[in-house]
Amino acid sequence: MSHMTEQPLDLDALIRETENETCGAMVVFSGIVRNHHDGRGVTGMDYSAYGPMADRVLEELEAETIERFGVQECRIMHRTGRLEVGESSVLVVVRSHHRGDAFEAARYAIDTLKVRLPVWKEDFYTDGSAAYQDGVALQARDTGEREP
Amino acid sequence: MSHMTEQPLDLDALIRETENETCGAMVVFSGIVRNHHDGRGVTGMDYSAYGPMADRVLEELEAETIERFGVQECRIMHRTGRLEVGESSVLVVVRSHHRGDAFEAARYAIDTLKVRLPVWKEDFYTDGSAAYQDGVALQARDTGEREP
Amino acid sequence: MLDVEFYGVLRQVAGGRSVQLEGVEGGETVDQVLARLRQELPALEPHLSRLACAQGDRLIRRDQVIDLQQPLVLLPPVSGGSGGPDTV
Amino acid sequence: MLDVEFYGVLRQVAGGRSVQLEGVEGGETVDQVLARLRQELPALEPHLSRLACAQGDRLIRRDQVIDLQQPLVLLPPVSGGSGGPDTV
Repeated sequence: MSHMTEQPLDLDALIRETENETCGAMVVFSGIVRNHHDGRGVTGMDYSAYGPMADRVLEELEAETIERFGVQECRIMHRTGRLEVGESSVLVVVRSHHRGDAFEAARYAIDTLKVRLPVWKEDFYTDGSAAYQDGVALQARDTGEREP
Repeated sequence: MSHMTEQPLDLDALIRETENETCGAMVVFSGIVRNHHDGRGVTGMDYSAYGPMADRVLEELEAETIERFGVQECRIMHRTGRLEVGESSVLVVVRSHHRGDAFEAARYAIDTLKVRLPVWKEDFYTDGSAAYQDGVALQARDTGEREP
Repeated sequence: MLDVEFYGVLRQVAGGRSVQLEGVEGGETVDQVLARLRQELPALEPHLSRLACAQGDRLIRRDQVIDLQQPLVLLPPVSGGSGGPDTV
Repeated sequence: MLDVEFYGVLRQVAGGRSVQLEGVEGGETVDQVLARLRQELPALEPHLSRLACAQGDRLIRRDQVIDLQQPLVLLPPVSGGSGGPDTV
């Protein structure tokens, strides 16, 4: 299963992929390009990724989220390329027996994605300028670094 | 806008209704009929509601959630009638500038719904029997009671 | 005369969706009406402590006076969403 | 010779997607390679403290030895999802 795509994200597809009759709760998080950043008008964004690592990071984050919160399903997809305001850049879908676990797991997945996933975004502003957003220094999962 | 329906819940419709270009985060909660309850196999459920009050409770809960968490959008729909395993009985959609608020608001909305919404469910078990699930005593919003 | 409506498990307990309660007078409180109802339908007894009462689209407290023009609605513990109350 | 690849804002800083670094020898660590790179591209200096390094699909630490067979990838602070790092 892919985790990075240049195509518009398909929530219905992720919902179908994660169907599980034992689960009473589903929580979805969608990160969406908004029309402002730091007080400036935004017309769109370009997301770039370091592909070989990005896919592995999301696959491992899905498995880690399932194990850590005891949830049944976790799927994460992130989009790259040019996105317009209102388009979704990332989707997290979690299913579990209990709703508390589903909320906590989805929150953990998106919070962790933001410090582990090698993705960068360049804002396009309404005044015609563009700039890379600053971010947070990339963090490895404890076990994620190559052994010396 | 209606909040109670006998038709299958339409997540795409709620997502469209809540579109808001200022929002960078959307959180969805879906409550789904699962195939077990208290260790017994479940084949479906029948949801019944006290309609006049249920619609008002959800409308007020949307407004309260928006105000309390400072989020931009909150939509809640609950289904009634006979549902099969895997079908959604309730949807909560929240949109906000920041993801933390969206998660907290969605969690509050579903937690509060479960103590304020006059809805009951009857489980149908794989052995052919049926029983109303016990629940929690209905709570009024502080301001929700008729003045004497 | 007052219409009393039942929801959820109370329909099984009462054996129907509603009853007509004779003899209720203007000025009676919810508590007083429930006391009459307990005599008519003793099977309701174990449910009385955990049920909520409504008229129209609002809950009413036990010490409030009944409006004879609209039904008194008895609402047992609720279970919206999915799963049990502490789960989903 | 070692290929060094840039991502995000580093592409603007370095003026391209990659450079070829001459003279790198077997056994050198990431730190040693970054010191060579700083001499070639002084504009990278303010970014060096906050960037992460990878080879293949794994991050590597500054004290690890470079594999000369694959590019060294320089990854500036990340901003996945939407909004800023503390928001969305």
